[in-house]
Amino acid sequence: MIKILLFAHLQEKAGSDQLTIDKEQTTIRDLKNILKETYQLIELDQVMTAVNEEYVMDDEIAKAGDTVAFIPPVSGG
Amino acid sequence: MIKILLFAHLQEKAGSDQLTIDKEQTTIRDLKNILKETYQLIELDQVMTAVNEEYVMDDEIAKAGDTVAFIPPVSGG
Amino acid sequence: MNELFEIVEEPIEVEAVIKKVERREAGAITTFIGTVREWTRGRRTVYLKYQAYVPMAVKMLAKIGEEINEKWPNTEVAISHRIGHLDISDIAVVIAVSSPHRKAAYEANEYAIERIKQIVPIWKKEHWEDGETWIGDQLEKVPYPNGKPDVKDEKHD
Amino acid sequence: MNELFEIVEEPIEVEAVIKKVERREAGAITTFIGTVREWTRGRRTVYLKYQAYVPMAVKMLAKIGEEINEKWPNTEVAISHRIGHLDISDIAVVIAVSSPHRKAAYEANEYAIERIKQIVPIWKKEHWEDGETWIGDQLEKVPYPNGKPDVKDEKHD
Repeated sequence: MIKILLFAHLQEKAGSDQLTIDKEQTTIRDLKNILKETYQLIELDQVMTAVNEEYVMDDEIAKAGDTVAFIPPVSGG
Repeated sequence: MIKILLFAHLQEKAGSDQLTIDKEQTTIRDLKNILKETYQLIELDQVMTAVNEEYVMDDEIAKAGDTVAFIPPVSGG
Repeated sequence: MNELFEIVEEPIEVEAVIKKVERREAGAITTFIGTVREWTRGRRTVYLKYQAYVPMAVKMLAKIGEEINEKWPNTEVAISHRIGHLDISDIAVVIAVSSPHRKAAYEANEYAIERIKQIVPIWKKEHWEDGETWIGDQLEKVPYPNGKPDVKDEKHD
Repeated sequence: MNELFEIVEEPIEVEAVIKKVERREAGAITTFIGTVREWTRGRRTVYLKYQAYVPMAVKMLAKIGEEINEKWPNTEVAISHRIGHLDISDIAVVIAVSSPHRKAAYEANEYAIERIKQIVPIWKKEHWEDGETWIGDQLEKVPYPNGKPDVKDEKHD
């Protein structure tokens, strides 16, 4: 199982701040495609991704037990 | 009478923070020369001058009733 | 001593953040205080909500501190960012940098706020008189062409 | 409200200076805190004494505020400088600048400290372990070739 965290408008659109995907491993790209289909989260094309609190590229692999966070453009400060 | 204010090392060298010169008017240049002779304040060559709290040039004139301050290079902040 | 890098829900005390960077060898401390502004491009903000991915945000703030120590040796940095509901004039962020000399203290401080707006997972939701919006990408760059921002020296582990 | 520009003999409260520039339209406040540093070029300071030509110093601080308002419209500036005996880590000067946007707040703040070191009649006497010196000309410029520093728009009256 891979844990997914959603923030800001992604969270509101999905209606949840947390999802789980039952997979042993997947690239971030594939994971985004799954979520785009299942939750209509087209915004995922324009977000960054963190695996276990570190930014990664779309071709990185997430494994069961990892926490994947989708990070929309940030606006702190 | 023209009132003279001295600061920092000038004050210590002259042994006073304040002097008066009994003149109706004088250029700053002449005033500096008088003080250089009378008090051996050769440092006056390298100080700024303010008349009534505004910086002035050496050819400016100070009149009786004015306050002339000699301002060594500043070091606040 | 408190943590140098923190995400908090309570009001930030500026003096407390400054205290964290005071040192006998520092002659200069700069602080940046980001407050909630009432007007943005002619539109009136009523209040804001900040959300954060807290553990990662703390980590990214600490990373900014490391970057600064590398670029400006002998500086000390503390950053507190508040989340939750903030009213006009409330303090959202305080950055304090101490350094023996002032130039580094200014430069490092400005660098910190720029980096916060690039890599720290915090989001602002503006509540206007006539609606609300999640604010993204305040630096007005194109959406990360590489899928990730410019983050150096970082590994996925 | 207290004066925006002041020379004081008591310790400076940073928060009090910040308060003077807080405004609903300001999104950014920068502060510069100048403290007494223990070591300067390998020499140890024990304490300092600052002397000022107080009325003129206040006037010159206010002048710096005016210059800033001209260069960076819609900023608010407050400056407090302490004089008398200061120990290591004591605060000598606090400059606070508020502005709708951060860039101006940083630039105007740095401008203020540079100008203080040029035109404000305050002198520092360093007391070292092995002696004492009046410090002059920290910007290491040549002694004013015109007999006066670069002061604009000013008349003798």
